[in-house]
Amino acid sequence: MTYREAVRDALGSAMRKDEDVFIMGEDIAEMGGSMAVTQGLLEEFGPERVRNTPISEMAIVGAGIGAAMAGMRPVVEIMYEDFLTLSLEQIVNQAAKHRYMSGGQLKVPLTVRTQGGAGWSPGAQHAQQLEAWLVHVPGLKVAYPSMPEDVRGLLWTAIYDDNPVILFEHRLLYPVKGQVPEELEPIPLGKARTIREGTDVTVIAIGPLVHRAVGAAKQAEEEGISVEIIDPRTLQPLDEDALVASVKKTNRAVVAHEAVTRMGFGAEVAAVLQYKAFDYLDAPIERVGAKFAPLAFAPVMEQFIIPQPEDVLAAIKRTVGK
Amino acid sequence: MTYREAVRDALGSAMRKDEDVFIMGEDIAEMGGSMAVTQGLLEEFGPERVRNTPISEMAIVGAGIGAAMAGMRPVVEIMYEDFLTLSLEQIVNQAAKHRYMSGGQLKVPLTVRTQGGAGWSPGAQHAQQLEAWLVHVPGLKVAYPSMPEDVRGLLWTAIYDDNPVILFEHRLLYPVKGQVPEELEPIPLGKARTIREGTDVTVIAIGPLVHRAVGAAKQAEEEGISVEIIDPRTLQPLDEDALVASVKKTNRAVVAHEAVTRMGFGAEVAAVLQYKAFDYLDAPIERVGAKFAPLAFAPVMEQFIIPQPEDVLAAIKRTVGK
Amino acid sequence: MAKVEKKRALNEETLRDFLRGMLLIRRFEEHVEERFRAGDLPGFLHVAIGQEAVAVGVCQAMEEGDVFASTHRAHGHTLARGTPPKAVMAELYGKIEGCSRGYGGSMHLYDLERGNFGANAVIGGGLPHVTGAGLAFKLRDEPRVALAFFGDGATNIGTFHESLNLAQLWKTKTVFVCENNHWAESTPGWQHSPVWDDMSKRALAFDMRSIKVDGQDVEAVFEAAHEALEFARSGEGPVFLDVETYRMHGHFIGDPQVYRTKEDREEAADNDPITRLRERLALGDDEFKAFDDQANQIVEEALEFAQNGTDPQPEDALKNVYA
Amino acid sequence: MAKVEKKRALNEETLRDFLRGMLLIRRFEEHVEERFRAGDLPGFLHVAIGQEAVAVGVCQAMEEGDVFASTHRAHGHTLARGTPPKAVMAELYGKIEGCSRGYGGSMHLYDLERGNFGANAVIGGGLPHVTGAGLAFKLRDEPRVALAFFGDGATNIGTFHESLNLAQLWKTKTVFVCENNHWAESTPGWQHSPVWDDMSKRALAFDMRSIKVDGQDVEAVFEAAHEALEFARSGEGPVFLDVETYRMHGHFIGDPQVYRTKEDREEAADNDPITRLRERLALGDDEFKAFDDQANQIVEEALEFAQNGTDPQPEDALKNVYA
Ligand SMILES: Cc1ncc(C[n+]2csc(CCOP(=O)(O)OP(=O)(O)O)c2C)c(N)n1
Ligand SMILES: Cc1ncc(C[n+]2csc(CCOP(=O)(O)OP(=O)(O)O)c2C)c(N)n1
Ligand SMILES: [Mg+2]
Ligand SMILES: [Mg+2]
Repeated sequence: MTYREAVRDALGSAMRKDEDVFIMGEDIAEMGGSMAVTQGLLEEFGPERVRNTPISEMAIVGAGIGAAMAGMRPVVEIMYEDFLTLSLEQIVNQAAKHRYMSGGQLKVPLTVRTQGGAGWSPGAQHAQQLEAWLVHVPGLKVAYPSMPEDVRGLLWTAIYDDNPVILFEHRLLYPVKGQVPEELEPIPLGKARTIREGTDVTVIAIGPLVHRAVGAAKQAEEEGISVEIIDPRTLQPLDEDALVASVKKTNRAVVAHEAVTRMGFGAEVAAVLQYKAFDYLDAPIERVGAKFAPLAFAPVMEQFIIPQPEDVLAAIKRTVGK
Repeated sequence: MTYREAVRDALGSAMRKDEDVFIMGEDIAEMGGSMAVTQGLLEEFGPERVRNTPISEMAIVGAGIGAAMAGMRPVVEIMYEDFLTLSLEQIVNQAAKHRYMSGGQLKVPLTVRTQGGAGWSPGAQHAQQLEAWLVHVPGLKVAYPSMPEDVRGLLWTAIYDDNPVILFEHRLLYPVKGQVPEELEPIPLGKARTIREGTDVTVIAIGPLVHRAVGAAKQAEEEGISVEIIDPRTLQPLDEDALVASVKKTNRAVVAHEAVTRMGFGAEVAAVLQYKAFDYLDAPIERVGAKFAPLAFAPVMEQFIIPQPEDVLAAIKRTVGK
Repeated sequence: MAKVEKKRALNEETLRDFLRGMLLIRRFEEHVEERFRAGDLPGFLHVAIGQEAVAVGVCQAMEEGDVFASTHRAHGHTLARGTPPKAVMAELYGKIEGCSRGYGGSMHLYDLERGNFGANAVIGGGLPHVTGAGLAFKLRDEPRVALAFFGDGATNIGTFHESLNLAQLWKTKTVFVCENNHWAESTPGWQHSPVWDDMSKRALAFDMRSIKVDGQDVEAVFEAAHEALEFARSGEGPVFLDVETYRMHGHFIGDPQVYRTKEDREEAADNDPITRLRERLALGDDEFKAFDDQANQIVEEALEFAQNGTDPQPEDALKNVYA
Repeated sequence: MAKVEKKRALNEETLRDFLRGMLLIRRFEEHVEERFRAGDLPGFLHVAIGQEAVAVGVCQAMEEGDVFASTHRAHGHTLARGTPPKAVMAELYGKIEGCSRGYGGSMHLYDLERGNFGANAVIGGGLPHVTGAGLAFKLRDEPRVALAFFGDGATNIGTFHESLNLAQLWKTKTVFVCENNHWAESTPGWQHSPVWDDMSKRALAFDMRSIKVDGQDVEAVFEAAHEALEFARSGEGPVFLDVETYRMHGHFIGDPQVYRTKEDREEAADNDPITRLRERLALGDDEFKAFDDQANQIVEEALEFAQNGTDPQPEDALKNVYA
């Protein structure tokens, strides 16, 4: 099953099971979404439950909040995560805080799906990776799955979680294939996945960088370096225990994501690890992320900005002093 | 001169010097702003240059961008930084990127002032500290001055910088008094200030935490711990050299801000320091920030959430093993 | 307050109930002002003095099961919808007996039981919620309506326009109540909106039905709100209720209103909705005083209750972040 | 293209210039489609086929010194305003000879010299810019106008409403050009906007002057745009230009348009602005072919230029982040 099909399967399964689940977003109906993720759902569930919206990201998220407060389980799509910038008021000030501000009376079981990512010259306004922002906001849960199985199981869990969950997808992952169990199995939010075991260095990677790290790990192996890869999958809550345990074993860490390095999610991971595994670290924690620039259009510049497998490999080598 | 007067002085001086400078924001004219910062400016400069706006944060920032692209140097105010969430599209996708996307043709000499902060029960939607988000965005400069002299000099520099600069103020700082030079002296963006010298531990603090750190340092001194305090003042560009040099001297670091600790600015500082001063660190870098919750209304809960001088002191002590 | 019989003229007893409701708000707000000035109350507070007829008229027209979103100026709406004054006052004091358990404060009053989806301190913040809730009611074919209060100033924010567009497009069961009190903080209507003197024009961009009403006349507000709610309830589409009203006091408690002329204040004072209703009911001094004493007594009891309320524990701050 | 004499009917030669401009866009876009399908071009591309009369009519009505903001569908506007086809094509190829030096791409065409403040890939993103630029022109008393293009879909986003409100309130020197091609990606007008068949209603909420025009008639577009620009230039206030047009091809290149009926496509094809102008000018086949050949030649030269352009160095990516 591809990652794309896995997302679709989770949405379809939840809608089949439960009248309270519906989806809305720009061009998700007839067209099946700008990334063809929701194709076929209109035919099965009809226009009441697969709703094309006007271009109004604030109202899309906000209407999702309202429907959630009224007892439904809406899943809304923000076509590109750059446009989260248009809906953050509702996500950050409203969805994240209603339960708290009401002293526990309300709940907001809303799921926000969005996608982004470089690698196809979308330019500076269609490829930002903004997951770090949401991790800074108490009241939100944040997931960024890298594998078909994970996105299916985590999206399902997100839909049935009584809190607002923001789920990040990456455009380059949609065609990625992976094994998934026959039956849809919910995956708990807050549990990391060990992608690969190793003894010399731990790479903590998210989204597309998980796959790039796998490439880098294979190359490292040829050079005699044994790499463990861990994908937190959920960024909030964060499975700190799993990350720390691995680093205590390997004594070295690399954190990798496609977002800009400065103030990216890797900063938080590095801060946690240096705190909780201080005495175990044999080398500085390496951060791999986009260079400090908006995403340039010209492919040569774009590829220079975003982190490549070689960048992960180089970081791995630095940690072992090679 | 108070911090409030210092902001006002920078605005007034720039407007006096230069017809291209004007200010706009909600209720900044007759009322002088919700924090009385712009009081008196309407009288001196008139309603064309001191512009009350409708409640439309996106258009306020975006109109600032347009006027800046047309050659002016607007200073816009977002009444509370929580409402940055309503204007981030323009700040992040537009102001930060026009120069880059145009291959260097355009410039956007816009200044965005905003303020926030806890300590007076404003509730969960009027007190967030969101500076970390902006630090994640290439193309923006970000300042968060803690002293009257700094806010005056940095605001001036921001106005005359050809890039968009976001300047964070904190409500509790407005009445704070401080020495300022007779003549307004520009302060370069990207230069840290050593607030206090010491030998045992470096506290890197911003905004109100600078003042709380000073209190903590005095107490620590009584217990025989010598604390150096550094205020980066500018978060982007960040004066990494100054921070690293200090930590190489003291071998211990605490990072303190009022924002939520998780994914806060302190994460970036910790990630940088553990990398650049790895061999010098005698203890894990401590982070002090708000606990992981929206800001509660009831004063006892609010005070529990936000970092107090005692929290800074406790962190200092942990670094020296006391 | 007794629930009004629908579809017929309001009888005297109902109007007396309305007066009770309006006086409760007025005296509540006055006490809050007084307590704030005395240093008792933390936070930012905005009173609804002058706008009581809107709160009571609209909230009385709502049915059980209807939900609503309010604003920073929320005390009136919340009281008018029946949340006990004790719970509202306790919230302002940050006590766990408060209607938001002390987590919310004046700008974040909630009462799920009575359909209060929350007072919102971000202008326009609640409007998409009532659009979405109105959509849910429609999808589930429930005879419920979601209603939002907001001010004239709120008609300038993008959220407002996006919400109205979506509501009209999808014919959600939603009513938008614009309380045009001619001010957004210190900014007069003419300085913030090109159509400030006829806010119903805001609805034209969405082909939305609008109803204009004099917000100082509680009967008229009730009738208009009832009509709007029934239209929305029937599934015919949302309604924009354009209510003309007055803010008799400052934007927030303590606002010196340096920006406001004497004439403007006087005009507001001359349009006191309580005076209007009192005259309509031809109440003598004694009769009125009886109403008033009752209101004051309720508020004083609320105040005592709140002052003796329980402070949360500091660590409670970490509860309720997640469900 | 020769600059049109103002305030009198368009003469034949001017219209022939317009035809040249429109054909240039058409053939440019067709070549781009072809090159994209051949795998030559990275990124997302949106062609303006069917909307050429809007680009040419509006841009020809602009004066030197006027500025504008465009959208994701920007090639036409940029060419019509005089940016050399070579520079536009080179940008699509990501070359340093491109009008954005390879940093922008199709959705981010810039040309400061010709007042192009940038094509914007965020719907509504450029609207506040032209409000602010129009304010600057007013504050400085300059006879310049700032104009924005945007689609019918863009009238749903909050940014649109906030910008129009501010522009009208402050009477900025701004013109808002709505290209209503009845589609926002796959979403038909009736599915995204309650007033899709009369977008000028959007301006009513701000009391803004609006002018409706047939976007397939380049003469009419020119006249209307000229009127709008002069009104704005005089300082009387902004204008909303409501242009009816057609998107003859898919939303983006490669769009299979599964959502679109044959009839809808045919209706668009029947409203080809180039055919309209050709008929108006009563051009014979040979005469038309001469125009066409010229357009094709320019585009082919541009293509060759672009294909032989210079790739940036990878490290150039770190330049231009700051001024
Ligand atoms: C998005 C946003 N911007 C600014 C503010 C600050 N603010 C609080 S109330 C207010 C004025 C609101 O005016 P109006 O909507 O007319 O309501 P009124 O106060 O008159 O009841 C402003 C600007 C806010 N709360 N939210
Ligand atoms: C804020 C935002 N949301 C969504 C998109 C994705 N998107 C790109 S073009 C488009 C449709 C635009 O429709 P319209 O404004 O009518 O312009 P047209 O494509 O018809 O020229 C959408 C939804 C975007 N670019 N920006
Ligand atoms: Mg008002
Ligand atoms: Mg369109």
